[in-house]
Amino acid sequence: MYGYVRPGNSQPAWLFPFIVLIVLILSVLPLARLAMTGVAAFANGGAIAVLSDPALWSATYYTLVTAVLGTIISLIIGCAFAFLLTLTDIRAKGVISFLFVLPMMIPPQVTALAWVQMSGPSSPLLKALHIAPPLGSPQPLYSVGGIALLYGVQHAPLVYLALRASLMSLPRDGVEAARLSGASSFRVFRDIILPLSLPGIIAGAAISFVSSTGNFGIPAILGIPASIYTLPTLIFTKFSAFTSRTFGDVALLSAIIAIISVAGLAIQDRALRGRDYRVLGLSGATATFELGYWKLLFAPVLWILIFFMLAAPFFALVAGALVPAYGVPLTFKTMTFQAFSEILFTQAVTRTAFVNSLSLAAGTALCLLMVTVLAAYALTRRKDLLGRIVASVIEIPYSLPGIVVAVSFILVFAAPIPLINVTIYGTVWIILIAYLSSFFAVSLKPVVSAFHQLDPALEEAARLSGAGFFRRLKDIIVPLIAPAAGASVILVFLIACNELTISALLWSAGTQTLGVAIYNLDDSGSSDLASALSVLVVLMVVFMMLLLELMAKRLPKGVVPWRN
Amino acid sequence: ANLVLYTSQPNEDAQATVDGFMAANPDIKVDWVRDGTPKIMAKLQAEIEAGNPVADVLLIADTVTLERLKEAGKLMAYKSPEATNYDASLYDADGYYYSTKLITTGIIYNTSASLKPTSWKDLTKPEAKGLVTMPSPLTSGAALIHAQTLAGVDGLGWDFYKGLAANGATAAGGNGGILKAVASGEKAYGMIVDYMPIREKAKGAPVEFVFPTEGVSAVTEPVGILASAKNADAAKKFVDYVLSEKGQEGFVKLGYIPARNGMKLPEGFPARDSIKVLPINAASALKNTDADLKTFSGIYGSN
Amino acid sequence: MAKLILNRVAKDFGTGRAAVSNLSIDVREGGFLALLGPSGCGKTTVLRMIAGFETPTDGSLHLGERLLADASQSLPPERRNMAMVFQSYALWPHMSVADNVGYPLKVRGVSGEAYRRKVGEALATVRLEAYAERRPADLSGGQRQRVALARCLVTSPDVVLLDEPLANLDRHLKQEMEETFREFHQRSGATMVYVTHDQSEAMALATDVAVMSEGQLLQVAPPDEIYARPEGRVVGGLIGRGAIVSLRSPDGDVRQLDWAAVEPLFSGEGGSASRADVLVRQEDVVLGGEGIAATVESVLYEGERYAARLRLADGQILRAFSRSKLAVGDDVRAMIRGAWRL
Amino acid sequence: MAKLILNRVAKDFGTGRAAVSNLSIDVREGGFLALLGPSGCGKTTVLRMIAGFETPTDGSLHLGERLLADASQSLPPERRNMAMVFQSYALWPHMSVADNVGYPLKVRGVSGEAYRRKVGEALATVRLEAYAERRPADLSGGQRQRVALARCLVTSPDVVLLDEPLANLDRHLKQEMEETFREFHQRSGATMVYVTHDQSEAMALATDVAVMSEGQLLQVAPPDEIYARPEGRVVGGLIGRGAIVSLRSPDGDVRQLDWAAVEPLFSGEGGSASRADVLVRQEDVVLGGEGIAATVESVLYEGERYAARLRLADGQILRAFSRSKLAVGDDVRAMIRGAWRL
Ligand SMILES: Nc1ncnc2c1ncn2[C@@H]1O[C@H](COP(=O)(O)OP(=O)(O)OP(=O)(O)O)[C@@H](O)[C@H]1O
Ligand SMILES: Nc1ncnc2c1ncn2[C@@H]1O[C@H](COP(=O)(O)OP(=O)(O)OP(=O)(O)O)[C@@H](O)[C@H]1O
Ligand SMILES: [Fe+3]
Ligand SMILES: [Mg+2]
Ligand SMILES: [Mg+2]
Repeated sequence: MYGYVRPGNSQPAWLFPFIVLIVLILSVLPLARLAMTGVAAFANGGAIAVLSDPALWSATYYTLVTAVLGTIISLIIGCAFAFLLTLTDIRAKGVISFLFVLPMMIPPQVTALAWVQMSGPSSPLLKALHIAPPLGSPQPLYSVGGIALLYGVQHAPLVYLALRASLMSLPRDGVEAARLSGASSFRVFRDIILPLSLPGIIAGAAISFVSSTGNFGIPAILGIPASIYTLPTLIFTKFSAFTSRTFGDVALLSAIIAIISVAGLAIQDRALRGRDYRVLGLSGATATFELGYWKLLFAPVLWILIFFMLAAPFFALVAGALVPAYGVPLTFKTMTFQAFSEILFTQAVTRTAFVNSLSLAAGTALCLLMVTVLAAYALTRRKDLLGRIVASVIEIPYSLPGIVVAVSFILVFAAPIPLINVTIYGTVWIILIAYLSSFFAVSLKPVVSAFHQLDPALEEAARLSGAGFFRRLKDIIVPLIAPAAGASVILVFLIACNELTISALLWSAGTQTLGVAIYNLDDSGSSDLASALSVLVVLMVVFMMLLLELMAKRLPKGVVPWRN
Repeated sequence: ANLVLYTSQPNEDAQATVDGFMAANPDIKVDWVRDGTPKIMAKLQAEIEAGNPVADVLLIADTVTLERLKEAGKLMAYKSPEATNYDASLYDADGYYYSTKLITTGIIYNTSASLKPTSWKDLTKPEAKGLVTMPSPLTSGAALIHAQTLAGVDGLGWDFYKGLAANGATAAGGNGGILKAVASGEKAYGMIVDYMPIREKAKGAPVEFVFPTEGVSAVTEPVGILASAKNADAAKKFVDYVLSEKGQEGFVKLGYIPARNGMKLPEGFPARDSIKVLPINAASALKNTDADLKTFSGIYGSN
Repeated sequence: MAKLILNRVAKDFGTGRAAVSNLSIDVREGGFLALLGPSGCGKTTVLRMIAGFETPTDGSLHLGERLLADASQSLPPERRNMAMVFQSYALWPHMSVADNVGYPLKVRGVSGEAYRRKVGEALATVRLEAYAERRPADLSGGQRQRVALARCLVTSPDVVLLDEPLANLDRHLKQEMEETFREFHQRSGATMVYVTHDQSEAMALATDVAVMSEGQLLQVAPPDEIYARPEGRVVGGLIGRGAIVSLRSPDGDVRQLDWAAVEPLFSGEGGSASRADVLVRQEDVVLGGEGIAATVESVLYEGERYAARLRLADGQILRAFSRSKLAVGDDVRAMIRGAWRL
Repeated sequence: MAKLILNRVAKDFGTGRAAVSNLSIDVREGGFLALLGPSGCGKTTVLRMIAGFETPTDGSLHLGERLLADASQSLPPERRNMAMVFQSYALWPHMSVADNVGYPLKVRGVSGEAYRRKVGEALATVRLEAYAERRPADLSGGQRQRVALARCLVTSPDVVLLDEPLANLDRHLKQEMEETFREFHQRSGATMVYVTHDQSEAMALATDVAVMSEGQLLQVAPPDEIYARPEGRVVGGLIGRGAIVSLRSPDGDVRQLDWAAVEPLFSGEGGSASRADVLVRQEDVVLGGEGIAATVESVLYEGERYAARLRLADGQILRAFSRSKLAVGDDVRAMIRGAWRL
């Protein structure tokens, strides 16, 4: 009969199939294509040889260890910032959270190099303190710990954004009830706030873990010198040797990464089970803890962290852009704006790259926002196996190194698309699709956790008002999850703006992205130009964030993550 | 359609090469893509796998890589008339690929370092303990060739690499990283391709480049046409151009040692005949690549 | 508008105990059904099934000829043209009071002058004109409830579901709102289902009262009938105030007992040997010089009068009103004007 | 335990209208204060200031000698040893019912056998033993409210704050809970502040009743006193049921008027020319053969009796009860047993 739905199903009948279709195109198709090629490559044996290679297993081990440690570190930093900035009366919240989002904009390689320098024999900081190690001492960051630390620093903002969204919907009266029960601020935090924000924390941990398993830049710089290979760096080396087995090896290594991240997700899923902490009734007014004397401890810690995460690498970039050549000490005499003028006025690629990256990032963020809200809605209301499978498949591309995603998409799209006979390879569209595939997971996480906290009665009231699916989506659901949606859009935008490995393989004439432009400049020894361009990118992002700040009043409450 | 070039030359160099070619052949338009050799190869392989390679011409890395492509049947033979001006060892007898320049790997050192090395062996001295770094053959094609070359030299061989490892040397990333490490004083000595330190020194960086007395290894950035090229004619013109005197002069301007006989050297280089290039056999190097990588990894502890 | 039919409806949340089972009610067209029952007996669940938020695990719901839901299919709530006041209000925290109230209109495409007028009227009925621009979070509990009320009544729904809509309002507002409901009901002819704990509310408003207990329907009848002739201990205890005493069964099939019939039972003289439950309403116990002897066990001041609990000689309890103050321990005599055998 | 003193307390949320202003009440040690007032009058705000969730914008609060808060400083809630039932329940969704109830104990370091026993007892008082392991989300509205109650009573707080704690319970449970409060109050000697809309609740439980309106305190007095001698129209209208009529001022300074005093006023004969508000309680209007002529304007069935609204000849309204059914339009005669000049 027309209009009826199956029981227990509050969503339109087309919704889940639609999500499945999207996931098929974005995740299953390219991954399956890669797997097919891999199987073909191994058709005449060879898988055993790869599997019995100890290098594979040591890389798997290092991938796991660094990702787990990195996740822990990013959780510590990200949670500390999220809790202190959303729940306490610490000063200059806005500025701190504004600054805290920025490190994501500095390419991981740059951060890694800056840290290597800071802690190495030539560190100006250590030299000034007279504790610089002698020339040639082993670099402490070239280690599992160093990689994990950098993962942690790089991904802490992801945790912050995911958690903040969930803190925004803490029930105020629940906190008050606990305080009146006699619980000290610390106990309220431990017994009420922490468990209630667990979905957000877990979401943050999952993003961080999956990002770490797929990261290439950091282990490339910090791992290889210490002979620590992770799966992404190992995959990278496979591509430099052109053999008939390359695809087999790559598919196999990718499969291992996929297994690791799916296992991570399964753990997340378990951890989230039974934590459907829908906030009952009204919420929203966030609790403010008075820190009192603790402020004297926490505020400096936050600022020091900001210094190391943002200021130090950023100044390294600026310095790199101002010196005439690498290794020349920066003084007023040696300083030159040559690199900036070259980048701004001579290099044609700068403008192209800005235009491409900005439109790609904006396009990705907005397309994903639409898909994500639908997908999160469908997935949180569906608790069966199929739903869980779809959710995991969405995650896989993000957990793979960009180069693998890019190769998969080349495999799919290098030839014209059958039936419509259009080639999108070589256009920006293939980059866009690959971005959509890769960042789907990033955008999904905060939104899903927001849905978990939504009081279902709010949507029910809208349904009874006669609002059909899209209507209530627009009027009720999206505004209610606005903080998460905002976090998701900004996360994706920032990551996409800076993306390198995917576009590195997919770009062609006219479709360079900023990441590609910076990498190419750096790789060809023009590190001054690369630094100058990076500085410009960071400034551009700051500028855009300021614009957002100006528009914040017209946006739903909580969308802009550095505003309270 | 436009001629499509895949190259691993640095950005500005690639642009200069293409500009020069288009100036010489105004009717041909070139689209080019540049990236590190591993990525270019990944892209190319994926395209080939998908049955639609986009590139017409390759200008990448080293003869070993092109030899591999040739054996896989992916290259087109073309006998360029310019070949007569080249040493026979610098191009493939069947015309599958031609070397375009010599990129040698020598020693870079920070000017504040105590020791001024003149030979490879100096790097194993106690003064250099813990201060040497080199690109990893797993990342850099040039580094692989370099290792394979030195491994075949009497008196150096894998023992030299073992000695370096015992002296605390590290093998890290690509050439760019080595430059930064040495220029910033994090390390004092490194193995590196010639043009980077020479350029940076000219800009004022505190580094010095040395052609060691035993000789240097060289990669030759060969050019080759893909068997599947859709613009074969234009591609042939491109090959002729880079091998021509004009094309070679372009490389000199960019600071590379040209492969063509009888050319001047760029500034900052010693006379051509004072540079001793150690020989390498592409075919056998190719055969031994896997084994050599294993040996290297064995010494430096990585996979 | 049409008859609302619940046909052997059941709902099991899988907790081992069915929240609602085998419930059949017909609410006549334009009827006003009050659902009464102890906390947790399944009232909200019944409303949610009518609204379409829960699908019955068994049985079916119809609105006239139209199937609303059965165990295998269900018409989505947004197509049922119903309105509901949620027990938790379910206000949208991101909208102002006026937007909350106006939303059902907006969805139906009402705009401009008509929209403003209707919202204004709805807010006026709940006396919240001055709060139109506030956010729900900045309102008091009763004000929130009133916003929910206004939102529910702003359109012309076929069925209106009210889940304890007046629980947080003071006497005056409550009376006004009851008035509003009655008017709305008469004007719109909508079928109303009203969950409440307050039976005076139920009595005052409803055309029919249904009493539930532990997921089961115990009795449906018009208010006066259910008050006068409750079936069983639960209904008897829930509707009106009074005490249930266990007496010797009166002879014959009479259920309505007067003093003449009751007195012998209390003194243990008349009736048969088997025992029966007899409901004695509080207002039917007249304290005075004659009647059954009892001791005052506790007294509650109610303003208008005192409510006393009396203990009889055999230990059973009676309840009575008194205009004059009683003291605990007083010996009194109670006459029983009327009683009802359950 | 000590006296709870509110000294000229004010709270302004910055909405242009103060939520509470210039409010002074002393709640005697171990007292039981009922706070009554129309929706939105500031009751919850007062409780929240006592608990320490809001700081007064003016005035101060003391518990005995101890300053709780004034405009510049405030003792944090966790150090006040108070307990509260929130209007919104404020249950913790991540804890089971038992954990919710036991949390205040846990915070105080109670554990093991004592903990289990106390939680068990508290759950038993609210009849939720069987729901100990459920999550709040899976409970009905009334069950949630009972969990909040149990949590509030599980420890030995100095001050217990109750914000409409029985609004969602049925009559029986309500009575039981009232009993529980009374017992708890007697046993623990805690000072209780009880917000309610239901004045029969207030009358039954409180030692003192405070009536608020629009943020202001109107009257505080023991229940019988406030019922018998309300001050002003608002209190008169809020406490008890009845009607306020405007009559010629009676002579002299009497306020309690009997039939003899009232009759001439109604007939417009006695009294002075100026007019006074006179409160006529519903139970004091006796319908019968003699008295003032009136027409029945509306009748509400209440089970126990009918509540009628009568219109007098001069258009004013009276309210009366009737055990027998009345029809709208009936002409009746009403005698007034007593009235109170406001
Ligand atoms: N956070 C707030 N911001 C602004 N105004 C508020 C806020 N909280 C309450 N108010 C206003 O203060 C007044 C008193 O509110 P309060 O909650 O104390 O009322 P109440 O007496 O408890 O009412 P009810 O019986 O309806 O619960 C109301 O008009 C309300 O709208
Ligand atoms: N989502 C759920 N999961 C499991 N059990 C539930 C759920 N919702 C309600 N119940 C249980 O079903 C029974 C009926 O609940 P319902 O909310 O219908 O009661 P109610 O009659 O409205 O009670 P109240 O008057 O207290 O609001 C209760 O025992 C409740 O605990
Ligand atoms: Fe290269
Ligand atoms: Mg209910
Ligand atoms: Mg209130």
